Amino acid sequence: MRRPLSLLVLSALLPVAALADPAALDVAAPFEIKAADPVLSGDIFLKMDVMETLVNADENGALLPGLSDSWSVSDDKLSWRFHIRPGVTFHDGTALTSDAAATALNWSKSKESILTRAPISSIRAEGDEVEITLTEAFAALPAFLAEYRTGILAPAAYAADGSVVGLIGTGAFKVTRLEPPLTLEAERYDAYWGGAAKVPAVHYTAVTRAETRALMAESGDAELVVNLDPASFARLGSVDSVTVQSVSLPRVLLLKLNAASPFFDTVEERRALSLAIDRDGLAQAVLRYPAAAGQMFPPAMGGWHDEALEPLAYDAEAARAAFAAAGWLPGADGILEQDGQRFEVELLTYPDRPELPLTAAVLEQFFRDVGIAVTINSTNSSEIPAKHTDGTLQLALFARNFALVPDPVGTLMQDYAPTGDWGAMGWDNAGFTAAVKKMAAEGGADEEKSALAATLHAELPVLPIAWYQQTAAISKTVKGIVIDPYERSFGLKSAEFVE
Amino acid sequence: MTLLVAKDISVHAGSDRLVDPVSLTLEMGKAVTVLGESGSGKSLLAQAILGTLPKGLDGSGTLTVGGDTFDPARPQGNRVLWGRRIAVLPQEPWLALDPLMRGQQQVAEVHDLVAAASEPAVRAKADLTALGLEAAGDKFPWQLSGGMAQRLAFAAARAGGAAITVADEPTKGLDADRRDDVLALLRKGLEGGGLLTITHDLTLAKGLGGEILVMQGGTVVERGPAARILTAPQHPYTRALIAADPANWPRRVPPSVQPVLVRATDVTVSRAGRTLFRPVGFSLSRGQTLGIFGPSGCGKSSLGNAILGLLPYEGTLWRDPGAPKLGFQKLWQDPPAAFPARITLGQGLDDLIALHRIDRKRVAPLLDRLKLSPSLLTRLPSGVSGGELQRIALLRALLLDPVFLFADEPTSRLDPVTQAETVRLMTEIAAERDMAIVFVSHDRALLHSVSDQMLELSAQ
Amino acid sequence: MTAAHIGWSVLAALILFALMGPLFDPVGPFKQSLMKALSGADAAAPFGYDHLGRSMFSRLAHALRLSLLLAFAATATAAVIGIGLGALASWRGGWLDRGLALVADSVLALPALLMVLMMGVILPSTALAFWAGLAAVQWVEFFRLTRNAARSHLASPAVEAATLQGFGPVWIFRRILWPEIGPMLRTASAFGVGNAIAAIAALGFVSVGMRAPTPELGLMMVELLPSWREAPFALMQPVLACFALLLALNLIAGDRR
Amino acid sequence: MNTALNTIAFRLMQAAGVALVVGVMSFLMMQAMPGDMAFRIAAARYGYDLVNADLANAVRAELGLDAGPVTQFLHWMGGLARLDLGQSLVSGQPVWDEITHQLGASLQLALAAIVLSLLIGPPLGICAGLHAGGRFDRALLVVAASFRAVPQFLLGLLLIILLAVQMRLLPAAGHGSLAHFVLPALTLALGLAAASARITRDAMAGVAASPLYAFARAKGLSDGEVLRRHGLRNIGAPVVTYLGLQFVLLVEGVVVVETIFGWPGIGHALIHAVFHRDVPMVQGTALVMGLGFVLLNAIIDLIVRRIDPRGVQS
Repeated sequence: MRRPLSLLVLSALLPVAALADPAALDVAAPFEIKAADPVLSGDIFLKMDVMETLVNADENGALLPGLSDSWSVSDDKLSWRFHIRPGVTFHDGTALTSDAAATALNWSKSKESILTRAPISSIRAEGDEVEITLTEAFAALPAFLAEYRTGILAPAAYAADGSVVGLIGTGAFKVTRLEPPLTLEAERYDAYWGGAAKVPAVHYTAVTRAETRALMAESGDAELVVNLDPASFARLGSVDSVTVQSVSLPRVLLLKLNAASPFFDTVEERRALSLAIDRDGLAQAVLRYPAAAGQMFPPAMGGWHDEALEPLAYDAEAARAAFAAAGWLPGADGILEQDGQRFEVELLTYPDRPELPLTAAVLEQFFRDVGIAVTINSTNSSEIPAKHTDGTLQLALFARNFALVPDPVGTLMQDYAPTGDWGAMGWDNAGFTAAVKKMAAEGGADEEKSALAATLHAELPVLPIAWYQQTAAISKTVKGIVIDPYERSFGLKSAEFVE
Repeated sequence: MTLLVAKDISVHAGSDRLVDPVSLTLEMGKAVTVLGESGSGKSLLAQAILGTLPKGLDGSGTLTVGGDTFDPARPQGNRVLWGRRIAVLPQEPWLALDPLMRGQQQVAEVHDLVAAASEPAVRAKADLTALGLEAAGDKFPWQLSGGMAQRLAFAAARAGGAAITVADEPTKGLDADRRDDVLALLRKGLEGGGLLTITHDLTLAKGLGGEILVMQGGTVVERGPAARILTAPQHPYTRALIAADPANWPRRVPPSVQPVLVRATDVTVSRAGRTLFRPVGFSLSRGQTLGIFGPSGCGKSSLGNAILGLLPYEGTLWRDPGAPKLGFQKLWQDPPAAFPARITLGQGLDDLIALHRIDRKRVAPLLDRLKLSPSLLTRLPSGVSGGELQRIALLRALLLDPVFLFADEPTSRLDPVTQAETVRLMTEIAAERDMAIVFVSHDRALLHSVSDQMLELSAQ
Repeated sequence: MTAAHIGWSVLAALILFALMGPLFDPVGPFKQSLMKALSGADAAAPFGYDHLGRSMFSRLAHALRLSLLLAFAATATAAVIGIGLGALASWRGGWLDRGLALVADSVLALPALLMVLMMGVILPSTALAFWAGLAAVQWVEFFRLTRNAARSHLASPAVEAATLQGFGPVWIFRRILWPEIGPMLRTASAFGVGNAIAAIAALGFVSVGMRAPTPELGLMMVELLPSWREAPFALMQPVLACFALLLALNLIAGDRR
Repeated sequence: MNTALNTIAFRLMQAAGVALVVGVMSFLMMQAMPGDMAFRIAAARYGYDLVNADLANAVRAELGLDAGPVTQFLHWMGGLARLDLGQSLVSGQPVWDEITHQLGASLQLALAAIVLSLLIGPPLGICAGLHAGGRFDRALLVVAASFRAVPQFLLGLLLIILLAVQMRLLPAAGHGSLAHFVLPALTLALGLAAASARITRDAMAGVAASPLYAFARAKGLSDGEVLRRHGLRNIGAPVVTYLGLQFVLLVEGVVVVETIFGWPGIGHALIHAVFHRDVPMVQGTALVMGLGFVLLNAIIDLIVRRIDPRGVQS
């Protein structure tokens, strides 16, 4: 205890007397701030327009210039040059140079960031440009540089030991107070390169309880509240002082299964399991909006979603028949059996997203209905990759974001080429793997994308359950707020108060 | 000068009359003493006069204090008397004083708030000095001796300037020497005022003089000047009361010579590293009674417990090795505390009988001998009077055929008549069974009449 | 009719409901009918349906069963350990007494929440964790009560008398100590059970207690909370059950006869 | 008089006991915890979208989790001896900094709640105790029991809906300004006031029935004077002792209120630390809270000793 205890007592006796700043735009969201570290909490800094990345993306996932105003790739596809936007200054007044950008990217690469996933051999400052050389072609690199973990902070923000000592970004707002885990306050940065923001200050508050967030929207405490629970969303729709918005997200509720286990080793068995799921009923009851996933990718993912695919249907009778055809017949207590083995499986999930245990409970009933005994184990999210790694996983339910980088191919490469902690298990389709790798290296056309989607639809290495929607309540006192499907922005730098 | 006239004061609980109408008059410089046993209604009488009757009891009659009339049926009206015209001495001053307030303050606040006198602190200091309490002013009550607390309470009670003093059982649970202190204090109260004392203590009544009212069963059975009542009592109850004074007990007949049971040489007991009393020696034969006398805290009980083998001791203590293992028994000062509080007396006896395979038939004759009703055994200790409990304790001991009984102030909490009866039964039975007794008391007269030899302990 | 009588009657009614409820329940606490989500009472579900169309009647009965069972088990275990150690400490005295008192004081200084969470991490099932964690917290109270009571009573003439009459420690405990400690323990137990129930519900409410789909009061509250405007009747059921249970136990504990 | 020294010695012993128990329990926890710690920490650091085997292995290598529990235990105890609680495995921040921030917030809230409850509870308790057995006393028993039985989150929600949403008087949730204190503190204070009213009532009833109270009245003091000069003085010690204990329960018991009102608190931090296997945070938090308990008890001992110099009654 290096500081005297009296300091602790003193801080308890003197509540911070500052009154809430009425001129600030308040944001309430469920995500807690871990530290002033882009790798840990960069998503929040990015959304609050405190920190920026070299590359931006629009609401359709198309890449836009960010701190880099243009980029090019060499003919051999092994060298990328990102030109640094001139006239950009960090919040400490120093200029954004190619050296500063290279420092930040090299720091990111040394951490557990997205850049460790790209075949990068070096990142160097070269004149006004940052040159990134690769060991093999990698078309998704600009998309990777849009991910929050590659956010650019001033060189002064990084300590020699690799830790982050200050949150000095280039965004439209400059941090005035950062108190993990719940509070971030920032004021307008007048020297912002894109023109000063209209609101004088923004405040971010992490509020874990959805009910409380909804009440904050209703009472006017927060001008923007995101991640509303379905019931509150419906209720706030009838409150005069706020508008509610809902945007389809590239995030999918998935049921991962171990295709190497005797229960799910044939595509017939996996399809039978899919038939046992009443996706519409589930979406209505749990998510409370029509979002049953008839296929893997939601309609918002242009090119990947294919209207022509026949939606995954619900037919418990057909499911039982298919299992019977695969050799699984009901035993005395109604549980399926094959060669003396009972169809008993463990379903892993985690409570961080409240809908998951609920969905698991509903699935358990669906599966029991066709003769599968499921034990739900709602535990830490890390148990899923851990059990994937040691091969003991049977079923897992989770929400997967296909837009970690604006290009879903990044996620596909991690998860299905051929397997991944949050994707396929015991499934290997050589053609699929090759196609994904080719697309990552060279980019791909819409036909190639829908072909990949069709393969996933036919072989069902995982079962899509439902598509997510991002919901938000916005006070009518502000305009210009954006709900971004790629969860990169709230549009704060363009937001303004209206009379 | 007449200070207070109480006319036809009676107390009712609903339709039951607990105290028959009593009239009394307090004159300046004169004492009135109400004498009686517990349950005689003497305390209710005082409470009716003061207006402090417990809930559910109603007083009636008329009360005149210095020309103003009060109605005991409306006790709220009496409140103005408290402190200003009537000083009420608490029964147990060490409990009645505020333990968290320094002595002088407890007197000064009365001068200040009740008498509205100037310079209350100076007056309080003077009061304390007058009672020899100069040193107590800065102390908390729990730092004072019992006698000092008594004087402090006296000063606090009278600081309001009341001419009348009411004392309810002021000597309850006190040693003989402390009783004399109280007597001196009450005499002080008589200077320039009147005194109403409620007591069962004949010595105190004798010392105060004035008028005595003897109460029994809610009725005044006899009244008159102290000198007459104490020397020539008319009513049988008054006579019994006076006969029960140990000073008036018949002298004990020495028992025949018997073998020695306990022999002590240079015995003393230490507690927390402190030797309690100067080493003593004695020899006690069967059938004999040894009286132990001494001031409080000098180790009388500890010596007895050492003989019983309950405490370690220094010196030589020989106990007859032929005596049975459970032959050494004891009677306690506070009878209810000596029984398991939550089981019936009969249950306790049954357990004892079962444990030692005692013949159950022995119980009935013993009950008879000790004048106890068998129905008592169905009750809890809290539902039986102190005298009866002490006899049941004796019965419990007798079932084990004791050769030795340590009686540790066994009658100090009992009324005089009960005390006399209990002690008589004890000594008779001891004689019948050749039982040796060590009898501890702070009442020298009592010890003189029951003991064959006396041992006086003095602090180290 | 004193407040304590009311408390006992409410507690008895709730226990009866928890024990008998499931016997009259055709569907069970897990059976879902998604179409009936949050709808009102019918023959199969006399208290209506929750957000997944499960019978509130059945879930409430099972939740009460679980809470009561866990709380009583934890408190009983704590009482046995606490009374045993308390009696032992005051009987033996010396270093054993001082050592146990120090352990008790140290445990008291630790956050109770930590104890339950740690047990949750170590033990395989949440129910076991609650039982062990709550018992590990609560024994201290029983220990201190017993030790204090025993200390004053072991020095009493009644115990001296029993020793002189040849009675052993077992008799003294049974006939003298136990009847004295008993009423105090009733109060402590009622508080203990109440606190345990509140703790189980509170941890359920912050999503670190029992796991869905187990019917548990706190968990039911948190599951139904989002629908507090559309289906207040569903939310009020676990809330009222929890309130009635705690009120009954508080009234019993607050009894001052 | 060396009783004060005795008290301090006893409290020091207790502090050592706490440190030892925390150390041993953390050791046992590290031994007994199921699941792979590296995976847990990785999930906590990078979130469920990103955690995977590669990240877990990187965490394992970075933190030296292969070293085995004994080495880690000794390492932590060594740090403790140098008054260094180490760094959080999740955020990388010094444990002491995180605890100061979060415990500070919890303490502020608890203190505000205690002050509010003091304005409500003891006055009611004194009224009831002075007329023990009366109508007001019996009513208070039921009302107090009811308030203790209301689930805190329900009280909190009702207050938010009433005072923040309907009347717009106060902010619904959040942290940072004075106005933010009112609702969570009130939520806690109502339950707390119920408890302190009961304790005060019992103490007051005891004092009012005691000979000292009767004697003070007999001396001629008015009822108000008796209460002010003797009543309050004599109920002081038990009430202060109880409040101290209550404060401790409060600091850790605010978890529910913390989550409802979006308050950064120690209960919240503790839950996260245990779930994420952030061992230094768990150890540090438990240690600081345990020692805080000891310190608080020592302070209460001293206060009670001032009120009642006879010595602390247990």
